[in-house]
Amino acid sequence: MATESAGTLGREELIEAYRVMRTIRAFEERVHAEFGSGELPGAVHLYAGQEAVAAGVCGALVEGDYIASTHRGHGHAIAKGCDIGAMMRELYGKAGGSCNGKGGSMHIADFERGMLGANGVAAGGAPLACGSALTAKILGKRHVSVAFVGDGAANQGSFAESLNLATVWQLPVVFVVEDNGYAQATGTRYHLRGLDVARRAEAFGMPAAIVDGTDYLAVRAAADAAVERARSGGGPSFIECKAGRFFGHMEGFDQQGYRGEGEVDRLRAEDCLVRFTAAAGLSTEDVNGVDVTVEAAVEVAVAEAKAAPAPEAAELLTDVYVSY
Amino acid sequence: MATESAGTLGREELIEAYRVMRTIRAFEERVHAEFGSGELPGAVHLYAGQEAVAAGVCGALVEGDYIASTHRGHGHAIAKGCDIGAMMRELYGKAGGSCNGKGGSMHIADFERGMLGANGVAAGGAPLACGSALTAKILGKRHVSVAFVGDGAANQGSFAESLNLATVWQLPVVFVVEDNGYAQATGTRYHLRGLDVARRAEAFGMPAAIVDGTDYLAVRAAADAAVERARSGGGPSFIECKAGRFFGHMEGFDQQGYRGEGEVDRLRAEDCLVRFTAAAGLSTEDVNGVDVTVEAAVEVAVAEAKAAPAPEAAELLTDVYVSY
Amino acid sequence: MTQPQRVLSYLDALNEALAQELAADPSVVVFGEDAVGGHGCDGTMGHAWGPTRGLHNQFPDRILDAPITESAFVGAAVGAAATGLRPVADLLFVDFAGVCFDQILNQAAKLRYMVGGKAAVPMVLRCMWGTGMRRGAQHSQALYSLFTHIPGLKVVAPSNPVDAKGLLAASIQDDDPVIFFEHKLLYFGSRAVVPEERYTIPLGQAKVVREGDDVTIVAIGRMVNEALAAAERLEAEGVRAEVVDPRTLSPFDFDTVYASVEKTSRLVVVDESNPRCSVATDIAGTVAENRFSSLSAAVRTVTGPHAPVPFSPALEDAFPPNADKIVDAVRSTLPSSVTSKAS
Amino acid sequence: MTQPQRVLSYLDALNEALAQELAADPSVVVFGEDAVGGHGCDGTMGHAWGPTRGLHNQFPDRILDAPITESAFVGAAVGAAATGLRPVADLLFVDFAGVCFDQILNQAAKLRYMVGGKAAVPMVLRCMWGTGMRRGAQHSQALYSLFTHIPGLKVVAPSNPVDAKGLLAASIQDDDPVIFFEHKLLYFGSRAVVPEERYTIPLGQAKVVREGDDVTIVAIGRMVNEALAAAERLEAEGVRAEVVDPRTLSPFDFDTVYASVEKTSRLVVVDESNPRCSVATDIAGTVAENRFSSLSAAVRTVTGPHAPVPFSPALEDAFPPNADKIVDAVRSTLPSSVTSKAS
Ligand SMILES: Cc1ncc(C[n+]2csc(CCOP(=O)(O)OP(=O)(O)O)c2C)c(N)n1
Ligand SMILES: Cc1ncc(C[n+]2csc(CCOP(=O)(O)OP(=O)(O)O)c2C)c(N)n1
Ligand SMILES: [Mg+2]
Ligand SMILES: [Mg+2]
Repeated sequence: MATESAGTLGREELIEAYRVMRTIRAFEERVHAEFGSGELPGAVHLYAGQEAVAAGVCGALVEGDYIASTHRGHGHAIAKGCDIGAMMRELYGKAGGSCNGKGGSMHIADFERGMLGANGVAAGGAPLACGSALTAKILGKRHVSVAFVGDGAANQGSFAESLNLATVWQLPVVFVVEDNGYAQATGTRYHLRGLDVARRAEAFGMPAAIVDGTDYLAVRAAADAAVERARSGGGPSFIECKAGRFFGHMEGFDQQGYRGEGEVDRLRAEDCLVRFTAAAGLSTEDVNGVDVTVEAAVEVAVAEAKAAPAPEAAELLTDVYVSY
Repeated sequence: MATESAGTLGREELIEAYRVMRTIRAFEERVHAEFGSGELPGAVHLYAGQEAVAAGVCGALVEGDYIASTHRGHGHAIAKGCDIGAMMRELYGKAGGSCNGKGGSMHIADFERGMLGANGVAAGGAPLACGSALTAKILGKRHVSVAFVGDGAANQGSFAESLNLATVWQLPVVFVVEDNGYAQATGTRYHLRGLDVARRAEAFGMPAAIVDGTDYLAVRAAADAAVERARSGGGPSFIECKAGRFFGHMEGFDQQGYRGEGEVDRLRAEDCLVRFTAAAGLSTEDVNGVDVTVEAAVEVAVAEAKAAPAPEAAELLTDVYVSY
Repeated sequence: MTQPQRVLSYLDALNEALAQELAADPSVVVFGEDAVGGHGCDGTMGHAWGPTRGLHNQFPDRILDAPITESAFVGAAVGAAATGLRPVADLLFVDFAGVCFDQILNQAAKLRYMVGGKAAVPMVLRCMWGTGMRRGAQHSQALYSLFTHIPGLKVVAPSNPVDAKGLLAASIQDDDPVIFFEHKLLYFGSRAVVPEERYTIPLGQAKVVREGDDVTIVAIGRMVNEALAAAERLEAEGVRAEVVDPRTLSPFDFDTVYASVEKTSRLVVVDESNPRCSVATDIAGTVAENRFSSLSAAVRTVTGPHAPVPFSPALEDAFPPNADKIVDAVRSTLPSSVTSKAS
Repeated sequence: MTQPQRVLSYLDALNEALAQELAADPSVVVFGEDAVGGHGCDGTMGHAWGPTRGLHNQFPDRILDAPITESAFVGAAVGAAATGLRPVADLLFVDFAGVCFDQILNQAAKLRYMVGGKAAVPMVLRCMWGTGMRRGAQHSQALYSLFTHIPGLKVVAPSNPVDAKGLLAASIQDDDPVIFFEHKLLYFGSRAVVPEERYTIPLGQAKVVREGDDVTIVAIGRMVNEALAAAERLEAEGVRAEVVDPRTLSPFDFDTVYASVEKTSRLVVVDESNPRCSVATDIAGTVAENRFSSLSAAVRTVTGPHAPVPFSPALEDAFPPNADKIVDAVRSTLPSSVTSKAS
């Protein structure tokens, strides 16, 4: 497993990394509470537990780079710099949401920030990321694209095809498989027969790393290497990150009866935020400072989202085409 | 590369193997000539050069076993025991064809002989073979299914999915990739980046062999092992056979300008029939006896096909449903 | 009906049909992703839900969880069906037909024809459809119009628990590939007295769910309830609407629709799907072709708009037809307003 | 028109459009399987054919061969389009839409809507379609009805070289995803004087290709020629048929059809596709809804049968509509026969 001492990152970068992860956590915990109180509509898949993956990978990216996300996309969006106010309004289906309320949690996007969208179709983001990578290549820009894919979605044919296309076209793309142990209630022991997806990526002809997805520094190191390879014309790479989710598959739906005794407790004991705080040598003050700001921002986001108006009725028929 | 001395096969089996390969060759050469004279309609993909693959793999099968084929399916059909008279009528679109003239070369099938059909969609046969393997498994029969897939089609997502499904369900299926160096005019050096598909199969969790597809005995040995594994409940396997095609991608279409200088001559110099005759120790008499019968049978097939009537006009509307 | 008072949800009616068909025929096999069987990690934990809940306990060998490999497992259903099984594959949301469409369009639908009738494909593909669950554009489509277009497929869309059970049983027993549409909002929202015994409702037979002689309303799936509500309201205005539930979209029982239109001379078609090349325009066009002289007014279609389904509840609720829109459409077919609306 | 006498085939007209758009706009990129670019083994050998022939010599960096990975490369077209390119992806046969249908249905068509209009998907997916080449059930479909059903897509089906060039150019310049249908039999079979300069024909505009006031024939793609042949024959009987070529199926220029029907009061729709939920019944139903009072006779659709396309030449030739069938349909709309045919 690749790793890296916190030393190569400056203090500001470390605090920023913490801020990103803490924002994701606060956002997700609050969304969980809101959903529980019956306030939130829709299919909401929470990312809590996997923060170090989104933060570590997106930490390696710069402006102009792209990510294509999954149905479990809040963490990726936040890590790529999307506004949590707009995101929260989107979750509530309100005007001023990231997608003006028309997308919802499963389609949050922000093209200005290079976030090409969550996706309701398993592995839907992988071909899209090949496409944005092609744009960079054809236009001679040095932008890198990242595709996030779940362990279950990694079985989808379009993912295998994307690995192949990326190697044949030598695209500047990084595939990040997040193995959180389950596709809904089906374990990787069953659906992957316990095998690593990384072996497939290698068989398709690209370098592949496997990292502990609760270790921000390890993820970041692997991402730095893969992104640098892509940016310098070295073609696609693959990173498999192992990190469990704290909540059920989907809010309001999943009783989690399929999980082993004490499994979630164990996951919470390996909390990526706690690990990172220690590894990065952040002080209680550092942490508290961020926490307070983040909590307040989430509070504002929720309040504003609740207060925001629904989209205009006419919106039902707009945005189908640019012109028709 | 797996191999086997001719010794484990009896003389009758060896002559039968020769007969099968010789029939495929004669059939394809005759179809090539017929197409050239403008007599044959449709999209016809010839198998000449790859005979040892179909014959070697199907030689390992017994009645009740299934194969799912490709667009280049004549060889597989003949090796699985389909009647060349019915096949030839099918190619001419005539009544009495394998599919009553409604399928054509790309859809030749014979369910009674376990030939589930050629397929016009790349890798179309792989999921079907998983299905017939599931039938055997659920009904407690010991039948094995084989999916033939081309090197180009091996890039299709449904193929990767089939590999995965077969391992997860532990299906009695053997995947046979025929690497003839090209997908139409695109070389494997480009579309597979020169990598073996076998590595992918292994990454999906099944044993994989690579064999010289012009060596009947090597193919047969690998197939015997894989079929035996499947039949005894050992799950899926993969075999990659390397053997070039003598003709172009498709009759009447392909100028073969993409091929290297002298490439076809070299392929013909490694003719699987010639190799086999020597390896099997067949005498000139053995060979001539078969050749004469085979040539005569193909002659009859063509004459009968030409003389056969077109399907009844009403056939346009039948067979869409069992009942509607 | 042995226990006339037993009320089942649409979901439980489907579950009962699956259980009865599995029990009756050892060649029936059920598979799909994840919680279809509830294999979870080690085959014992699990989380089977929806219409398949509990089946894996009764039929452990014939309920299989699949990885996220729709092309492979829907294709496997075709191959299994052609070789002796009666597979019931679960697609979850019909929107996912996108990732296995070749298996439906080019394999399941065409295999029998391509081999000159020498094989059959007795499989069922179960799918959830429809708006109303705040699932957004990729989880709320109707899509049955796509399948109705494709020769070789049968398309079934029950509107209530009794039909759901009988039509699912008939679909499983049918020798052709059936795409079976289950409206999400009906799973829990539709409840009825359902016979306990095994029974079938023949594919291709529409049902006149309410008689009337002023106007014919053909409504699909969940829209049947909206059409009935509209008919109720119209009754108060003295308009007697006949409501026809086609139940099967392919084959389509045009005869029942023709008979109704011959009686009423007016036709309104209610279809939750997008409008272009929909079942709605198909029925409208076919009636205009074959019963033109019976019509006394323009046919009317009431459909979703030519737009994806939005997430925002406020917008989503405006997407499907409802009783109000149906009442308006019916009114526009009535003598006083025929001319003014035909613009 | 600088060289009015220059005759091009449909195929060469498409090639010219591609070349001109590539030359004019550096964000245009063309990709597809195999011989699109002719990379062959080592990037120099090769075998580019069809409408892309020769382009890889002129634009080596913007013509890419793809492996047999339609989901990946059509999906890549969506991602590329949303980030600054104008990709023209080649699907070869439209039948292969099955293996990448999610990319069309759920990604290309819906992306803009799902993100609230904050992205656009200016891509073109080129496809060969139609019967007549003895390619069998999986290589001969029409399928445009499926795409016309899907909001967010535009669907174009030119019937001649002049339209082919201008509509392809317009499709590439268009900011929405376009599925572009090229009839195989027209590639070589349709030739015309084609302007050399770069020009566009606006999407969504039908063309009246022959004027008449007795009956309106709307015909799609290759069927336009059959409709014109039928009109020619009808003329001899004293029946003046107006022939409308919609050219674009989505958006559909209903206004031109309405105007024609208002004049002729009779409508025949000719569509090579399967009948149910087809563009044919869509037009028939929509006209019956919006111009009912203009119609003096039942609308007639002339389509392929509800069956896959057979291989056997004898059977295949009976599949599509032709001038004979169109003439019959037109006759059935004329006064003497209206009643007898409306059964
Ligand atoms: C093509 C497709 N099939 C099925 C689904 C339904 N589905 C939604 S999420 C999910 C599990 C995904 O598992 P994984 O990829 O591991 O992501 P995770 O939920 O664990 O983040 C499934 C099966 C889907 N969205 N798309
Ligand atoms: C899904 C799909 N895409 C494209 C095609 C067009 N096509 C037909 S054969 C072929 C090449 C297949 O190559 P390979 O699998 O190596 O088989 P071979 O022809 O060499 O036997 C292609 C691209 C197809 N039939 N199906
Ligand atoms: Mg997972
Ligand atoms: Mg090949």
